[in-house]
Amino acid sequence: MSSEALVLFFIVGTVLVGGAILFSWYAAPRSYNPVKFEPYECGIEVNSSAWIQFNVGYYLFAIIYLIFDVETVFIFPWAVVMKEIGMRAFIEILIFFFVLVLGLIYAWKKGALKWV
Amino acid sequence: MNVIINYFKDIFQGVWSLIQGMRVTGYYFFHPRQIVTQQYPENRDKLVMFERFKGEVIMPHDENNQHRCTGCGICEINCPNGSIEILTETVINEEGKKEKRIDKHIYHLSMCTFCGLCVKTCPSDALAWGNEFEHAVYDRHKLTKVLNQPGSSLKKEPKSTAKEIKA
Amino acid sequence: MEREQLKEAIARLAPGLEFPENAQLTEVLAPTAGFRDLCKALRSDAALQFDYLISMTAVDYPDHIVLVYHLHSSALGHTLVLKQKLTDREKAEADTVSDLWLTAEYQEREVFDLFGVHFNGHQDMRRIFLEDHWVGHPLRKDYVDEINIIER
Amino acid sequence: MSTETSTLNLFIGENDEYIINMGPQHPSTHGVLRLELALKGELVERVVPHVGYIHRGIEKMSEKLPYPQIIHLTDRMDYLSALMNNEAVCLAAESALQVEVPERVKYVRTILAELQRLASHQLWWCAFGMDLGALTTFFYGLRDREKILDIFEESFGSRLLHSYYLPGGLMHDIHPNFQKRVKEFLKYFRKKLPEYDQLLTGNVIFQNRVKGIGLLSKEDAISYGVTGPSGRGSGFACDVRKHQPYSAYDKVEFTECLHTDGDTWARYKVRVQEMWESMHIIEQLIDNIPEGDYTAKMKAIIKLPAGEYFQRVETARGELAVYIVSDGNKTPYRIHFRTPNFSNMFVMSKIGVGCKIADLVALGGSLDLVIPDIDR
Amino acid sequence: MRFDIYDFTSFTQDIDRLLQENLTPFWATVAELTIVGVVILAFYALVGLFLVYAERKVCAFMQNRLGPNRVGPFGIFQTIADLIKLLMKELIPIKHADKILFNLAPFIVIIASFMAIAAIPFARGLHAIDLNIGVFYVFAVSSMGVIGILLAGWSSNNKYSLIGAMRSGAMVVSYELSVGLSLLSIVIFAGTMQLSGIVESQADGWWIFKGHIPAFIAFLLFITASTAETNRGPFDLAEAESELTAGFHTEYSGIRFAFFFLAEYMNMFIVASIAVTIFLGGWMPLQFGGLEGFNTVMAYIPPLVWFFLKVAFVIYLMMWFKWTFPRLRIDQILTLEWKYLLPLSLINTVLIALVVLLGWHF
Repeated sequence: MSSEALVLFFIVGTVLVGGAILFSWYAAPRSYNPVKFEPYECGIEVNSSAWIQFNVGYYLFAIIYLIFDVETVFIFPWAVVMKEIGMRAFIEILIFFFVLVLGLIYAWKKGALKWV
Repeated sequence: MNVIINYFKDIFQGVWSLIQGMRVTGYYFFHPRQIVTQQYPENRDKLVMFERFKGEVIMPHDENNQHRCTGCGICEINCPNGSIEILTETVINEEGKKEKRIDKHIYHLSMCTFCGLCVKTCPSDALAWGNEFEHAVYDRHKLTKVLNQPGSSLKKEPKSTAKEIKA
Repeated sequence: MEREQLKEAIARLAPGLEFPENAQLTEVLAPTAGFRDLCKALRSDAALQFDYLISMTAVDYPDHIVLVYHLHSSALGHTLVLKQKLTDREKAEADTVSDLWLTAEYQEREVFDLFGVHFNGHQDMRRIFLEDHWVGHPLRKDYVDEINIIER
Repeated sequence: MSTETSTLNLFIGENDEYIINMGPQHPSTHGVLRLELALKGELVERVVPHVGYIHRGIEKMSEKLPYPQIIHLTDRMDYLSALMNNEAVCLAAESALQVEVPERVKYVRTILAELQRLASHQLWWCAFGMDLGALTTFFYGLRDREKILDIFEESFGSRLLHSYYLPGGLMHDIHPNFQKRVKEFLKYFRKKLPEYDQLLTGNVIFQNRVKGIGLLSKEDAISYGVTGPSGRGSGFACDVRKHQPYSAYDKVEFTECLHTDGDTWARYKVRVQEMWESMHIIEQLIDNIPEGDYTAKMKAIIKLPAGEYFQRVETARGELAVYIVSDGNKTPYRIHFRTPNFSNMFVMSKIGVGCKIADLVALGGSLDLVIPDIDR
Repeated sequence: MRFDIYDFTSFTQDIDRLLQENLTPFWATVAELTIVGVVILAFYALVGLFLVYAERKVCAFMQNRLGPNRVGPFGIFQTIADLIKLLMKELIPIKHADKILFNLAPFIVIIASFMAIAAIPFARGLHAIDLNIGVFYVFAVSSMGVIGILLAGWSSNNKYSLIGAMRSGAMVVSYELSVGLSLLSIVIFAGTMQLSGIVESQADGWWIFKGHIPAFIAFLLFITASTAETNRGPFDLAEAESELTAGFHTEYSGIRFAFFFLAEYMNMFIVASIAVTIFLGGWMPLQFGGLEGFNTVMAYIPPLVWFFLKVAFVIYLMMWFKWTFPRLRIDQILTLEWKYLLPLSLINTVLIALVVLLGWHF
């Protein structure tokens, strides 16, 4: 099948989840108790929203990841033709990797790879 | 250079330690004979509790429906949480004398902590431990039990015998 | 250290200390005034070094409350029972030792919770076990709870 | 100082901190302990423990009970070292009455205490592994603990809450099979304990998770009164068995396991080492249990002479001290239990600061808390 | 209609022709899609149910216990019973939750796994879509599920969930790289990104054997990194039950929770399938040079059996990890990736390029 059939998979997934949830919505018993709808926090009444500023702590990782991920995308086409081109491709990728690794070492030494 | 050697050494040692752990779980995976699970309701017939198992307090009766409880109330005093109540009645015996006799030895299993002081302190060895452990009931009032069976009477015997049994 | 030596060493630290006889361990009854200074000295004195507060509790008597501190020296291995008598049962107050022995912070909270002894200088004087709105102090002898305490 | 200005009692949500409640219904607090955490991302900035969810007033209840009946309440403090708790009250009463208990009782008490310690450490080991996410440890630990519980069950009919001791001795004699079964168990467990090491101790992930976490200095350990394996991990020589021997501990050879690092790893090592030591102690005693009575001659109603009595006992988690004030009656005037977990737990508010949530779980696991023991 | 269990190309073509002949082109397409949809749905459910059962049994045996054994013989219907139970459970609407995102999250995780399955070749000619950039596509789609997890955690209005979601975010920004680089190393060998092409290139031997040690290292890296991608095993700190009660799906109940659960197992299956396709020769039988008799016997085993046996092996490996190791901490996860796996992957890629260049592989 052609790649348009991906839509089919999308639809099948949606139908599976939607259908099951609908079925459950009708089939499952329901009872009302105001306490039940509270978010769970180990049985203690929740006093503050969960949506306040939150220190995710891996911001720098995310940035480095972004760089590397884009590089990976560049490497993929190279990988396909590596066999055909041979030596030249190898040297080119060595240079490419050298720059990449240099960046990684720089980040490492700068302490960017340290969880804060 | 040392840094690089140590770096790879770390990796190999780490992976080796992981393999050590996987060996243990892998060993048990391929040795299902070592499984220790007891399939409880199925193995009821084979399931024998230890003779000293503290399941519940019982009052042994002999074949003549006789027990040894005199109704002295020592177990009631010695129970830390009041799970034993003793109701006595006064009856006139064959000799025409008034005699205090046990009417009901009430045992609240729901309050019992299985400390064993009643069994230990009973002067006439009327109480013992039963091996029953399936106590679950739907109504908690069923956990209140009368230990002396209906129509039972006190076993008359010289005190020395009771001591012998205990020893 | 022998009992007598210990008594001598402690008697040097502060005046007005009583040493009850016939006690299982070396016992000192200290006056309420200057109790904290005595504790400080007991902790820092080179010959005593009571650095480990095993237990701190109170005993409620009909007309007074006694605070009991069991002290131990981890280096020298001797034990001491230190006591102070709070005569005002209704408004019992004592000095805190929670900065000398950090464990006292919580033991004092327990005593506050269950005996109602307020510790001056304690940084977090709250009930520890019971709820904040609980009325009364359960371990006192005159505490009444008709529902849960059943007299036999 | 009033509560408003206190640094510890900040209200939830104040200062835009991420306040999260860990417990009372949380899988890794091993009971109903509530830790109020202030987080900054994953980092814990403040730990405020709240206890008392299962406060039962054992001390108040005990004031109304005769001494033999108090013993069954002590079971329910630290339920994993029930026998040692029983022993503490018994020893206090015996020293007050100046009763000399038979040698047999001393030996049996020591062996049982060590078995109980083994069982407790096994449960700690498997729960600790589970705290760190290695669920398999849980089943291996429980599997081996079952053997000890079987020994207990055969001898005195109960597996967890024993109430086996009475002032003056034991409630009844040990089972004739006792020695045989203990020896069988030791043989079995000596083979299984190295497996524990393979599975968890040597594991590189595990070591990274526990090393350098929750540093507790010796001074803090003493000042906070952190005893037992947790205190010994910090180098605080607090083993009552060694320093104030009771029962038959003066007759056996054993080393007090001390580590000076004070981190979670040190506490772990102390406990694993203690398992070996416990086995060593039992092996010295098990063949030499003297014949004799299982209890000293006691009066029917035990009345302690007026006075104050203090008895320290080493439980699996640390030092349990019983303080009894008697006025000569058959019930104590006041009884106080200095329980090990009470002091061990509150140190979390100090050493938990600055570690991550996952570390806090590891740290709590390494302190080996039993919550009923804190609340009493 | 012929049916050759060694080559499904003719089988699918036959069905296609049959439909085209009997129906109008539009309805033929509709019928075709319906058939494929139903087959996929059935397959998906079957794999999910089996994997849940398998995991329970495997972990039970490792832990010295029996595992489910009450519903049906050896408890094989346990997961079906669980599914019915979960279907009949109440869907609890959480107060103050972000309703739309909260409901959307299970859709995303399930759809992401469906999309990934589309590209996997199960046997010759038996695949939904044979993309020419298959590796790249799988690499892209398999990381989409994390968005669902992030949404679930964020929308629940629960602090544990949020922390769990953030953790899974941290993981996906790291392990994606190692997955990519280790897949890439085989692309260098095969010279194509088409998944079926990669399998065909392994007819004379699997890449894990042909590629010497670098390919084996790449396999290990892939297994490690993809275990992390699927939030499993020692990397399950997005749901870390001992720390965050249940992490990102704390607030999900009933069938909604079941979908997260299912997605985890399906992701495991997908990851294992990719590992099998790329490293372990897909549907290709085990072949050794020189052992003619052995090779013939092996070649007689149908490719579907080969494929699923290999997948089962890889999944068993992942379960083995999960039930042996303690969980890593968040900073250790990142350290492991950035200081160990990533440099190793880079070095390994260069090594493989070198091996290819010098023609050292078979």
